[in-house]
Amino acid sequence: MATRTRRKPDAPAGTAIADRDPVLLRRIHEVMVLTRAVEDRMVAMYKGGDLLGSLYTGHWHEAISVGAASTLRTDDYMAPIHRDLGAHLWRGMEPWQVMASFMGKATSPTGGRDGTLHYGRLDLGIYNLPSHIPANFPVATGMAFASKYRGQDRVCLAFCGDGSTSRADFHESLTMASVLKLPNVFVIENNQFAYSTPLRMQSNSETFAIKAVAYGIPGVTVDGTDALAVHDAVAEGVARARAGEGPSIVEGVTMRMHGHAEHDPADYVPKDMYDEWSKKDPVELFENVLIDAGVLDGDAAKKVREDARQLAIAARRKALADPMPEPSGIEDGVYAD
Amino acid sequence: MATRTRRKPDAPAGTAIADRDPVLLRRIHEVMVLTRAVEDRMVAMYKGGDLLGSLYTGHWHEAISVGAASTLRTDDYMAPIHRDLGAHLWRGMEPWQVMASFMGKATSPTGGRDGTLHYGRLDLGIYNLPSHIPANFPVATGMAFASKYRGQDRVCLAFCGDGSTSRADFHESLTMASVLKLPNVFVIENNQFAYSTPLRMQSNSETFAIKAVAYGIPGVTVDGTDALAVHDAVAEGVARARAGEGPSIVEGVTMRMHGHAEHDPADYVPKDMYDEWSKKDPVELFENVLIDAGVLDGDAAKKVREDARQLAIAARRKALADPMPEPSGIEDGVYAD
Amino acid sequence: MPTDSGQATYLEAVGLALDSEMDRDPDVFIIGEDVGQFGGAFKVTKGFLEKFGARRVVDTPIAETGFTGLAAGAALVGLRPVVEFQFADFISCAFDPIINVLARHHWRTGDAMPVTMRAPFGGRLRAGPTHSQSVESYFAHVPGIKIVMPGTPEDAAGLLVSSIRDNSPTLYLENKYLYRRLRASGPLSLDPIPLGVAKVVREGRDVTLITYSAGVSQGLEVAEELDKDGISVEVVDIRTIVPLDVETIVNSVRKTSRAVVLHEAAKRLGYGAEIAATIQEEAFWDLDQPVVRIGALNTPTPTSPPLEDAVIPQPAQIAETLRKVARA
Amino acid sequence: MPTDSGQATYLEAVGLALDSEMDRDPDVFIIGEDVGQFGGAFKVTKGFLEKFGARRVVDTPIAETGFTGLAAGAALVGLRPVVEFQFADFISCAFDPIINVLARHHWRTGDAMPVTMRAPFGGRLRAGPTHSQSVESYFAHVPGIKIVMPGTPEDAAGLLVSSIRDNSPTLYLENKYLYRRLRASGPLSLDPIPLGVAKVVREGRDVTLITYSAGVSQGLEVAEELDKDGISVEVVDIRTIVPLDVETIVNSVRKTSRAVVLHEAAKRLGYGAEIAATIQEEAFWDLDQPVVRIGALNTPTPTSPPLEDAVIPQPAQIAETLRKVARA
Ligand SMILES: Cc1ncc(C[n+]2csc(CCOP(=O)(O)OP(=O)(O)O)c2C)c(N)n1
Ligand SMILES: Cc1ncc(C[n+]2csc(CCOP(=O)(O)OP(=O)(O)O)c2C)c(N)n1
Ligand SMILES: [Mg+2]
Ligand SMILES: [Mg+2]
Repeated sequence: MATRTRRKPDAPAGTAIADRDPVLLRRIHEVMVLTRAVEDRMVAMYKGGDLLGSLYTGHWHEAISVGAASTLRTDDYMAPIHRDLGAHLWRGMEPWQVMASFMGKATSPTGGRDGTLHYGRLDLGIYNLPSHIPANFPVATGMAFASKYRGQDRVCLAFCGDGSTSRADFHESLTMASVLKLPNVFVIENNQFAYSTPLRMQSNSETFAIKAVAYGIPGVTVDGTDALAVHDAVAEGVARARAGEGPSIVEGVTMRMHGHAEHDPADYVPKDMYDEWSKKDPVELFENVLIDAGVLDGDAAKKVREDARQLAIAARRKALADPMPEPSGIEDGVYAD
Repeated sequence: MATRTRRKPDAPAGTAIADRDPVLLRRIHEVMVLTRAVEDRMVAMYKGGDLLGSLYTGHWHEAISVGAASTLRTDDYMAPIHRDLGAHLWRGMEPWQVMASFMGKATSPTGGRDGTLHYGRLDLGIYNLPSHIPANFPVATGMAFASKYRGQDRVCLAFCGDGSTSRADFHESLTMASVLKLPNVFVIENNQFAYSTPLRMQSNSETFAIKAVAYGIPGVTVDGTDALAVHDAVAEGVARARAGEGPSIVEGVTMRMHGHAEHDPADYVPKDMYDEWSKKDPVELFENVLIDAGVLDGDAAKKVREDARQLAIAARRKALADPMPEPSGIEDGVYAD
Repeated sequence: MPTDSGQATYLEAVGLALDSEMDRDPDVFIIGEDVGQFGGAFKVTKGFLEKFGARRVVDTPIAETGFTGLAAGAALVGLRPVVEFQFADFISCAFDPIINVLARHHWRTGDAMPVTMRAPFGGRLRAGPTHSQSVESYFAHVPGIKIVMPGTPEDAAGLLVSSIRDNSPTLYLENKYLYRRLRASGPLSLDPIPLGVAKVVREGRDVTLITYSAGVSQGLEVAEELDKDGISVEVVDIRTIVPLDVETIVNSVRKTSRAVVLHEAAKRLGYGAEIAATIQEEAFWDLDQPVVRIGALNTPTPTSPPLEDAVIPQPAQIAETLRKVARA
Repeated sequence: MPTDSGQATYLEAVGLALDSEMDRDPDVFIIGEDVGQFGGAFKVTKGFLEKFGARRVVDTPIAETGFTGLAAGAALVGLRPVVEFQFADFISCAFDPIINVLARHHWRTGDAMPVTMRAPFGGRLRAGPTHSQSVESYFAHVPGIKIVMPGTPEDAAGLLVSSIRDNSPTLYLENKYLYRRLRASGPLSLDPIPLGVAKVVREGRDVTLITYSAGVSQGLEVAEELDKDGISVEVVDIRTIVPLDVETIVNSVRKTSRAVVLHEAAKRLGYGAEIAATIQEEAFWDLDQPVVRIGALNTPTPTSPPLEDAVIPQPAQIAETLRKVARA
């Protein structure tokens, strides 16, 4: 029962980077930057009244969502939660589609039937979750079950928050996955809060990764602002799962830098927590690592950021211009043909 | 996080016993013997067609149920499950009432509204559970919560089976109890099976006690056929709880010696498991310990058994003679006044 | 493994249909508590483990939310899970994934969700408040779940086949009192019977009895009795309560002008409420009498026989009601 | 902490009633997610933590089954828990303990079970399929739970007081669309209003509109409109759907001879089915027209405004239906 704590990759950043695929590294960087750009844009859209309801953002979750998703093959499955825009973008979800979802547009993945954070696309291997957290966990075990049932080696990666670990769905799906040895990796995004409630009022365990002991599976805690640390830990879990050795847990420790959603001023968060964590911007940190290692130069980084900004602007333009759905046919599709 | 395995009290049986209250020891013995006598009688009643439905027995659970219940004060609360006749009898439930429950008699604790294993009496501090397992766990946290709320030092002891640990109720109540530091002791009766399903298909953790790690509380595994080992481990948990130090888990390892219920021939149980475990009759073992220690002599033991047998016979006679309920008024009591 | 002796019980009919669908389609699997070596609490899947292996006959931990959600995920990527709840009462523990994941998913996304949920339900076995529940009303309000409640071995087979082949979540409720009490009249057909099609199981002139599940055999028996008194009862077995075949019901009521609805579930917001409300909406001008609902009292189901018999509809009460409505 | 300005909103009315019960009875406490420092997702308990302390204002992990079951246990030994579900949609996660522990316990044992469950429900906030549910039909069939659905700030206050003092489990459903849209007409009374008593909120001659929760203000507005066309609508607010005040409903229908039932929940097996079935059972000979039900379409609640508006009953549709029934 290997439950351990790992903060940073053991090798000095420089060395480790050199041994890695620069294309993959630059792609991770790009998607992280894009995630940030799209969310910053959406925050502005929220403030400007473009969106229907509230906006859930994943600032400081980029290293977790992209670091984790970047370990997958394109035929693997993914069951993300509301802070994982990065994981969606990694798989090919279009920024404008996400915006369209928050606007109830006909072009959203659900055509406006569902909205806000409830987007997903099965053609990209992404489960579209309901509000109930973490309902995606049992579903993720089913996707993994199907892979095993068919003798495939596809893996399903599922994400949830720290607070979500208290629920039935977490426990029952971890129990199922561990007993049935399903090819799952469960990523816990420990961002210090569940809505207004701090960690110590959600769970009494020493870490979230250590809950793995209850299921006899490996659990590891990593720095959730370090994309490579997350990537490596999840990659290990994915390799295990793919090899038929069953599920594991990866806990990424980060901070929720905005309110629970944008309507929430989050004045229950001690100011010094923000001060401390603001020094650990995962996007910036990763960019610096790549620049330091010579994988990226300053100009290229700037271009990545500018391209992302333009993409986000264009996405907003398209989403704004997209039509609202027509109500005719709203009763169709209650049942599948 | 003290999770450890303890098989027998460390001190040699003789020494330990000498330091103990002989009245308590003899009472534990009496109730264990009575439990066995009543259940043996009910098995005969089941076979003879006296009962309404099936019969759930607790053979080989006597050391757990009585060992655990005997740690409580009379004002403590208890939330037992279907193998815990011994715990009920310890608190003063009458054997004929239990039989009446399995017969749907007007004199059962529910007046025949509920039946079989669904008996309990709040006047004895015993929660009467529904079928859903382990629904008694969240309720047990509530009883403990009320004690703490009122500044009392009452404790609530809850029992469940190995298989029950997979469920929502287990996880959510352990989470609640550990976060709120409630005065609970949770006893897991590991009897190797959940209905037909063996342990390894219910849980992938090394032990059940080790699940305590997920809640940051102590968990201990003891020999569930050893009444003193159970008593001591639960007493420690009760003391902790009473002192305001929060909940803990005690796992007692035993064997379900009958079918899930009497209708179940349990031919899925490997015969050698029965052979092995039949040597570990908790009632016999405890009787021998007391006799060896001079707390009980052979004649007294014989008398205890004969008294229990007579009590069970008389209980059956009363339960059989008791009336069935009248249907008038069946619609009353849906709501409390 | 059940074999069709030509006189299959209701229980065997369920097993035979499941067996044949598992034979036909390698994507169909059964999952639930004790469904493997034990063959299920009621033995519907006896022999399945030996025949289909542990890959397709999946014993689970006691984790109704877990395995129901698992089924949803497996279905999303193309498998066709059949979930067994040991008793329908325990479906309460999977209420959340059923209504929020399974039921709503297709409408939200367009993805198919072919999950069949099988659950033995109902009373008259002296099993008390948490082992005797009629659960159809917990789900019938929720958009997106089809609810199938066969009343005969023949329908049990054909409707299970259709449920498994359906691309929407289906809740297939087996009346456990009927399991060993009803036998097919001849060799069982394993052809699908379409969902959403009611059946007039007895023609009559004076009053229509609309019912399902155990109410069908119960209703037919009572109808035979009343025939002796010259009261001619038409019995409509709706078979699937969602979708509801309103046309067949209304046509029958148009003919008899009188309607009684019967089910074992408690009366308040039992499915009889929907049926009665619909009949009076659709056939008001044809009604000579109000639609009368017969259901259990609005209490839990008691264990003790005299109490349970007082709570759950009995033949005498059904006869009395039909007589009154027919003659009023 | 809300203070009664004399014009309390529906939201403030809930808070004021809860506050006064917590003042009155030290055994009353509030438990749920983010009810403490945050004051609840909708701010009903804002200021409660400061006033009553963490002992009586209990923030919980995200564990609906856990904290609902906890409330049951606390109630059994004499406390009077008030459970807040953050959104009514999440009550699905506590369906099992609610129906199997809370609802059935008193009938099984005689022990009191004074748990109040508060949950903000309903649509029109563009919150989509899993944040807009009307949940009353999930529970109305289940024996043992009282279901309270106030439609005005005044009733919100008085009915919450009664719910908390009741010794049975009560499900108290707050229409979150009304929270900040309705104001009391004067200073709020915190006297209890008995459960199970409907109220004729508008007298009329031509047709009775039976409704509850948001349907009340919606219905009154429409009734005013129709008055201009000479159609006189009587509006009955049933206030508690379980127990149901059949007498008040039937008396009104006897007077007007025409009845329309309105709710925001989906029509199929919505509570309108029970009401319509009951009216035609009890007042068939007084009816000039079938009872018509207005409810949402049988789909989940969509997010996008044009879609949600097409699914949930709108004033025009209500007016049209009333007009048709009144004039037919
Ligand atoms: C079953 C359920 N209960 C309550 C909620 C309301 N809710 C939405 S997100 C949230 C907090 C989640 O915290 P966490 O799991 O830590 O994720 P985070 O938002 O911090 O990323 C809550 C309480 C919900 N969605 N589902
Ligand atoms: C929620 C729920 N699912 C299924 C059942 C059916 N059931 C009753 S007891 C049991 C096995 C329990 O196993 P365990 O917890 O190990 O207790 P044991 O009977 O072995 O003492 C099952 C599956 C139930 N009572 N509740
Ligand atoms: Mg969090
Ligand atoms: Mg067991």
